[in-house]
Amino acid sequence: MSFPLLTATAAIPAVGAVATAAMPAARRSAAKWLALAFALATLGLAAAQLVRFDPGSGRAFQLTESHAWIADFGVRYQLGVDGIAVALIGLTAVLVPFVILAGWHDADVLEGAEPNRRWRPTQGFFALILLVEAMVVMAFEATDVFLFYLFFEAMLVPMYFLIGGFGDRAGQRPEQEAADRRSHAAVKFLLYNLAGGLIMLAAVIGLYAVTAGQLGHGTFSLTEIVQARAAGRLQLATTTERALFLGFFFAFAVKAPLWPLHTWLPGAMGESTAPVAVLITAVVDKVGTFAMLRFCLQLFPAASKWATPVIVVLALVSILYGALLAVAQRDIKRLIAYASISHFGFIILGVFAMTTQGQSGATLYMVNHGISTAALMLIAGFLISRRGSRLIADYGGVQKVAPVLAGTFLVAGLATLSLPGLAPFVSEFLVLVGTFSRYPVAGGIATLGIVLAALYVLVLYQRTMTGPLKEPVRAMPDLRVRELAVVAPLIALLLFLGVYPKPLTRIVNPAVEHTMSQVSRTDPRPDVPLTDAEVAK
Amino acid sequence: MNPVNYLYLSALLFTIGGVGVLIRRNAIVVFMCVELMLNACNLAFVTFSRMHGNLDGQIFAFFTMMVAAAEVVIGLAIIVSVFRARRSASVDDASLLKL
Amino acid sequence: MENLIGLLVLVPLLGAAVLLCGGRRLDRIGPWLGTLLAAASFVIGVVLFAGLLGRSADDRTLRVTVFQWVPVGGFRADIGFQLDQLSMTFVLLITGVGSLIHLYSIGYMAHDARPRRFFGYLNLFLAAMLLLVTANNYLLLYAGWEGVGLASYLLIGFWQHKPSAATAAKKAFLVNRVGDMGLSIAIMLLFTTFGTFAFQPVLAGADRTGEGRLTAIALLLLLAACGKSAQVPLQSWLGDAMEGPTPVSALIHAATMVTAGVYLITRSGPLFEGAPDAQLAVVTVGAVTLLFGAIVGCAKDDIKKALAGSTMSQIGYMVLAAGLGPIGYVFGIMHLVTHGFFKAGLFLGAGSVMHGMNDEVDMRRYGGLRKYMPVTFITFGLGYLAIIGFPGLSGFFSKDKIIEAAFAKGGTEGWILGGAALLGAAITAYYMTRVMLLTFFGEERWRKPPSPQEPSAEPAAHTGELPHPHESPKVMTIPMVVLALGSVLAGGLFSVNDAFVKWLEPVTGHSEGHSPVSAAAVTGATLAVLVLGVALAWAQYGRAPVPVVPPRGSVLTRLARRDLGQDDFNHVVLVRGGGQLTRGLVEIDHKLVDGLVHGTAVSVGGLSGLLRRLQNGYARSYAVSMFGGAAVLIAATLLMRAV
Amino acid sequence: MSSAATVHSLWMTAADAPKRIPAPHIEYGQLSPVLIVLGAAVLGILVDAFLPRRLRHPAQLMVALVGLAAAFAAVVALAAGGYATDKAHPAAMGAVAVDGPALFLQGTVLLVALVAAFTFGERRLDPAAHGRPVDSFAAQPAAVPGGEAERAAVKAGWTTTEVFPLMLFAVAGMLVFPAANDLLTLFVALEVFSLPLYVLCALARRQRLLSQEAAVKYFLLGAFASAILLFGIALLYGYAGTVTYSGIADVVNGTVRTVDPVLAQTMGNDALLLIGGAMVLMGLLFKVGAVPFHMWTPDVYQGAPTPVTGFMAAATKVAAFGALLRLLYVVLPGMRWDWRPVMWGVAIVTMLFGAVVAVTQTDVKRLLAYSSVAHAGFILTGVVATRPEGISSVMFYLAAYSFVTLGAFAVVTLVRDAGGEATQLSKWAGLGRRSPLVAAVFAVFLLAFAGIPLTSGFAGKFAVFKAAAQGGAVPLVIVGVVSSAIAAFFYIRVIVLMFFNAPEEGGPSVAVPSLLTSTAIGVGVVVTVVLGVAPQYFLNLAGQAGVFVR
Repeated sequence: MSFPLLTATAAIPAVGAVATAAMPAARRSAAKWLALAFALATLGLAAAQLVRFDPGSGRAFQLTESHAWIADFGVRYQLGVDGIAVALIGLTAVLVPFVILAGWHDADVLEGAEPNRRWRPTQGFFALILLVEAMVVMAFEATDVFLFYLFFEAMLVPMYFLIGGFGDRAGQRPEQEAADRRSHAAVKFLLYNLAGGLIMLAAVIGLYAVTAGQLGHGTFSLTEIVQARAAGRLQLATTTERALFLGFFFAFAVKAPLWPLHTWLPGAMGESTAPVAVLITAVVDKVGTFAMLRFCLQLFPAASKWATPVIVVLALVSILYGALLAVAQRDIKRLIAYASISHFGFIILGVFAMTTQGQSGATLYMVNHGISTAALMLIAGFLISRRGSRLIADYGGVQKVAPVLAGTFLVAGLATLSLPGLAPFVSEFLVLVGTFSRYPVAGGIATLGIVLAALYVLVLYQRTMTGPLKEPVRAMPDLRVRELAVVAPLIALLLFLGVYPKPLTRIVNPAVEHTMSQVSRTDPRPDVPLTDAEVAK
Repeated sequence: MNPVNYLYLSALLFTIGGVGVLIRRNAIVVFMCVELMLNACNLAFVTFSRMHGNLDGQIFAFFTMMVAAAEVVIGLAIIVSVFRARRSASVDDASLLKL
Repeated sequence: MENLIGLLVLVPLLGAAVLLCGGRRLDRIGPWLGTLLAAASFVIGVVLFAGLLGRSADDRTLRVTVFQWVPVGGFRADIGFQLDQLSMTFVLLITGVGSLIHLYSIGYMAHDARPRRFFGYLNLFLAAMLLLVTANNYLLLYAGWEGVGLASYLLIGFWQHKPSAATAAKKAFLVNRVGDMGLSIAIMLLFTTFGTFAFQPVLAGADRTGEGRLTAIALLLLLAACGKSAQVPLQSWLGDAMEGPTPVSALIHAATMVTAGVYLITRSGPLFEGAPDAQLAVVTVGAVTLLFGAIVGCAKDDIKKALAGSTMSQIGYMVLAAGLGPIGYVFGIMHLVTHGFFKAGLFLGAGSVMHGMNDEVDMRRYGGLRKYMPVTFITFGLGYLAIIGFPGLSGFFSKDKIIEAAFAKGGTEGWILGGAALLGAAITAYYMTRVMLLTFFGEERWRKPPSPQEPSAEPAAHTGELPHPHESPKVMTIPMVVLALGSVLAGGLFSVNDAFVKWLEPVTGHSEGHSPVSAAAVTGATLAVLVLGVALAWAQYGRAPVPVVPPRGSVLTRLARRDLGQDDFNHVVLVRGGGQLTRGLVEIDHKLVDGLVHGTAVSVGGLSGLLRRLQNGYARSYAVSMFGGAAVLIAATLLMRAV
Repeated sequence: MSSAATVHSLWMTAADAPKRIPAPHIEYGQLSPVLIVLGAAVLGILVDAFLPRRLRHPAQLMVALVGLAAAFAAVVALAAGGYATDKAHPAAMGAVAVDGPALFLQGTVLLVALVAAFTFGERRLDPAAHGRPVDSFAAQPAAVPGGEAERAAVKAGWTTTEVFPLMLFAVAGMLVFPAANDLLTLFVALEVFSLPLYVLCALARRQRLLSQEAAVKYFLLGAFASAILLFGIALLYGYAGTVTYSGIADVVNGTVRTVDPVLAQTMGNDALLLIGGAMVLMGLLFKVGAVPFHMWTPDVYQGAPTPVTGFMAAATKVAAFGALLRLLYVVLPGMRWDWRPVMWGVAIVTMLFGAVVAVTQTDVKRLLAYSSVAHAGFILTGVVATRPEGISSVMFYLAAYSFVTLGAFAVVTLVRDAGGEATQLSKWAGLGRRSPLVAAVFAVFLLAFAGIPLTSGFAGKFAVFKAAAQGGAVPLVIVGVVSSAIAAFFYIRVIVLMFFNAPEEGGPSVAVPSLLTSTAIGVGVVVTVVLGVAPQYFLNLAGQAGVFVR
């Protein structure tokens, strides 16, 4: 038996979480370094996955591990990664160290707080982040529906504590009011996602009942179900398949989030600290869109096709609605949250366009959106931590005193509006092309999103960074070394993947083609294909 | 006499007991109504025993009596202690626990 | 040789990277470094040009694919370059004029706090623009297209502390984005049509494609061109873009970037040729804009805005020419190049004037400056003569040909287009003469103290002191001189032996139109309207004194001052309407979408509160519930059996 | 006259009987768990009678723990001896079944009781006595609350050590209840475990009025319910002429060997069967706390001493559901089509009602009570599955649920202010800051209640829902999921309160428990996590044990 790389990738951050949580109250800074070390170790393992993953092998899932687990439920501990999963695990592993670094002081014990030997918020904060990472990685790796579901749901808990327990420092509002809003947002986050998850639970159980009824033994193994369906041993009645699909999709649509299930996101991102907001939108939410690609499409191809028109419309609504609402926001973080809703619309659109461009684009989009939003949000967080306010109106002329902060913020913003040369452009364009080639009208409407994206990003930049210098901003320091260490690599990554996305497309393409073949769809042919002579040229 | 009539009587007693539980306030009386219900059951057991021609029902009746006796011990103890604390045996007075 | 193309883009890009990330250390040498790199890319351009000239006319296309950019399924976008005569022309224009303007900026921006960053942006612009014109596929072109948009955004808003600059920058980017949307949809449509969007196969396959499809693609490309080239209806940003430093206006908003639309249309020629309806749309846009810009140019008192209107109008000519198909492409491009010289020259002249006038831009506060700034006066004057089409100067050659080609379109269309072009020429003569007279002739109005009630666009400019007009330093005047020379000579050189036509013909194709009017007649008419326009302006501004405070003016004047109502329309429909839409959506999001969920929670809570009352604390009522429950249980069981 | 003759002959037959009745055959070994517990209970009474006061507490605790542990060992031995599977049979002349479900549930009850005994024995939490350690039980239950006698008793540091024997008697009843193989045993067992519980409820040290009120309510309603149950039994007896499960089942199925005329007459009378069956069901549903027979739960849970509440909530549910399962799967499978729809209705109403009403609760114990109502509904979905998976999933759920409940109530005992346990939810605000560990542990229990994955609550919920879905009860699963979502809301609310709200001034503090309560809570957490992460072994156990003997 070879080294269980996938298990290790998930286990290391989990171990890190325990170790960090176990640090004594006084050893705060050691706890931080420990957490960072574990996050980096995870990054190393994720890199090892990337190296050992062979996109050309033709096997859908690689580095697989499979052990018996809960036989009564037909559950196996079954892991495996395809290119999409590897990419997203990579994203997670890359982002978490930056999240930790960015949140270095977010959970420090406040000055003058009464010393309490038991209360260890700092340790808790970093332990929870690592725990989330472990669970997310596990969700990406699981090829057993039940196993996936387990972590899909379980990650809500640490996320919930991260949102509700840790807010922006030095807020101007009364502490208690801020805490109330925060806990409200956290509860909303949890209830939305839990409701989605429970509906999915019903579908998961339904899936078991179906497999148990037809195969003789209940199973949740993605590969086994897919094979059985291909071989005709497992046949889902149309209504059953649709009902199960809807159950799964609902949960993922809440998580993603898709209009009109999105209203938890602005609150959750707005009230939590910037690193946590990044964790929500760049990492945790990706599980939703990832699962659409992996589970909705592969388990229920026919139902997916059936539901596509509606989902495409919802995705379009998300794109435009999120962008329009972003324009109207007065709070920096909520603005970014609504922008994310718009972007998730693109991702879902790409997934359900059912073209290789759309799905590859959606996958790249997940990665790129993760990086770009992380950059934007973290810089916004640095900004907010300096001024103690999230309101756009409280800023103005920052670029004069903090040019590096403003400059990096602009680059991240430009990435968010998908400027060519930066990574998100590639993915957004692929999604649009992929959608357009199947649904021209939808593709056309979605393109409106790029205008609106420019609007909200530039309005944000203009109002905060340009114009006359506002008095409270006057003494604002520029990015510190630690902060620059967070921002610079992310921006470098955005540039690199914008110019040379091939390392990603190389691993993602085979997985997407596999998915496409599962759904038995092929790309539309060009209307005026090139003649051989032209091809030869 | 047709033993079925005893069954009707038993049902009647049982209902009287049940309604008594519902409408009486004094805990002791309520409790007596419960006892009445138990005795209605006994009557039914005995009647059925007679009809089926086996002893199970009668034996059951003995057990019921014994259980009822035990219940009285426990019940009266509780009711009395409540009475001593509140100077009232009304079940309606004991309504602190609610909602 | 092919590899040089990549270097062409890379050199200024490197400059941008170094300058923008280099930090304060580079503050001193930054401007020179930027200029040097621009010049280096010009040298590379010249080397490439020489290389192309060394080849036969049919074999002047260089192609190179550097790497696969985005390969997904049938979708393949390459980082690949294609250098042919058309691109080469642009490369030389961009790097040439670009280098001159870099040089000029050294002087112009000498007193700015952050010239390093300015040069970084300029280099970024050069890189993006070069990418735009050398890309071998539409997607990469799109990358350059957005890149120049970014550079334009950064440079318009370079003085970010001014809210007006920041707003103008944002507006420029947004309006451009609308056009970009057209371009991106066009690319998608190309992909679904041809399965590729590289120039070569697409253009080769155009004649096998249905007209409807081509029309759609072409119209989308036109939308893109309208955005980038400030054509009606997406022209509104250009006037505001004058908030940027004047060299920027000269390079980006006059000579190069704004002509990218013309490049796009010309490059996509075969697509347009297969779609006559789209071509009609192109010429209509061109004709309308050339008049629109000219009219706006007549009314503006801000020298840069007047020139911006002129730019719009001149690009209208180019678009008109490009819409005419093979009979116009060459002349459109030729006008583009000559315009690049004289308009850049004019802007630099304007910049020089402003430089000497405390950054005053109101022409009504100029007057009689020819004595104080002789070099500026002469170079500006030459540019002026060139643009109005003074015989022998470059504008004369290029514009004349376009008017001719417009008539050659034939039929009613030809007459209308030709007439519009002629009318435009007359107005051009009028407003340029107005600019000339207001600035360099007449009484020295700048000696009058500024009146307080005057609505000033730029409060910062008024320091209270009267300006002391002076000539600009050498580093600024030299580029002006060079450009003036270009303005004078380029047209003539290009026309010698039809050199320019022959140079471009292999790429764009060329056909002689059969004009219903003879060439001589057109030339005669052009000259006549030219004289008319100049005379009119002289009558209005040369003879009579010019009031410092602008008179109310006619309805048309007032309308023209407000950009013919375009901004009002934008404000009402887009800004206010959009604001209401987004606010409405916020309400909906809060009350309806969120409210629905919240309502569910509240109603569960309410239900809970109601049901909770059942637990009233009375043991007897509990017993009732049990008794009732038992009854229901029994009844239900019996009922089940009965059913 | 003929009937008189029959009566006569009946008497004659009866009179002759002694000669022919063989001595009953009792398998003492197989009944040893019950016997051990009963023995320990009697020993406990002796201890109380003869030992000096200061020795009573440790001695009682020891007797209880040893007795329970020994009984558990006996259960394990029996299971290992194959009595759960191939050797399963009705013992004691068919009165008590020794089979898988019985042993599994007995084991669960015993473990629950063992852990509960730890919380019963806790003497470190309440600081009220004058230098003497006291537990949660009244100094002198007979004394008038607030009266002179009570004050004297408190001052003397008396405690009610009788709680241990009482608990052991209750446990004995609970051991028999799910194993009862005839209605008589069922009834007696019901009373045996109910009566001590009534008394236990009245024994709280603090807030004795509430405690007594709870006892009165529980007692009156319980007696009322058992009366109805008893009448149901009478009717069933009338229908089948026998009270043994297998006998009734035969009659219901029509597979009875000899049908005498009377039997033929009553057999035709389905009303007897249906009404009787419904009334028996009602009696059991009362014990599990299903709507609309649940109304005692919140009041009793709140009023009873918290260790008792924990014990009662966990063990009663196990025993009652065991009896319910046996009744439905052994006695009434033949009338599945009658009771299934009814049980569907009960399950749906129970889940929704429990979840909805819990939303607005303001007292921790009442909250947990309503939560137990909702959980009863979840378990009922497994009960109505009418498949082998139904049995095993319900048993697994019971095991999982009971330890979570025990643990949760044990945590409740720790949070105290001057008036004893601070069960007002508002007082729990900011607990997470004062004692993160306790709050975290309670959060784990709450998450398990809410059915969050990786906790036992999830595994259990999944198991019952799965069984229900396989049994075709998809609507039930959907309702279950919806009420889980509602239920999640109030569990989360408590977590919010503990972690995200600022602590109030003068709020409750967390008492540091002795090893006893710590162990109880620790066991709760461990079981919660183990059953959540690696439930397979226990699922296997429940699966193997999931066959009733007839």
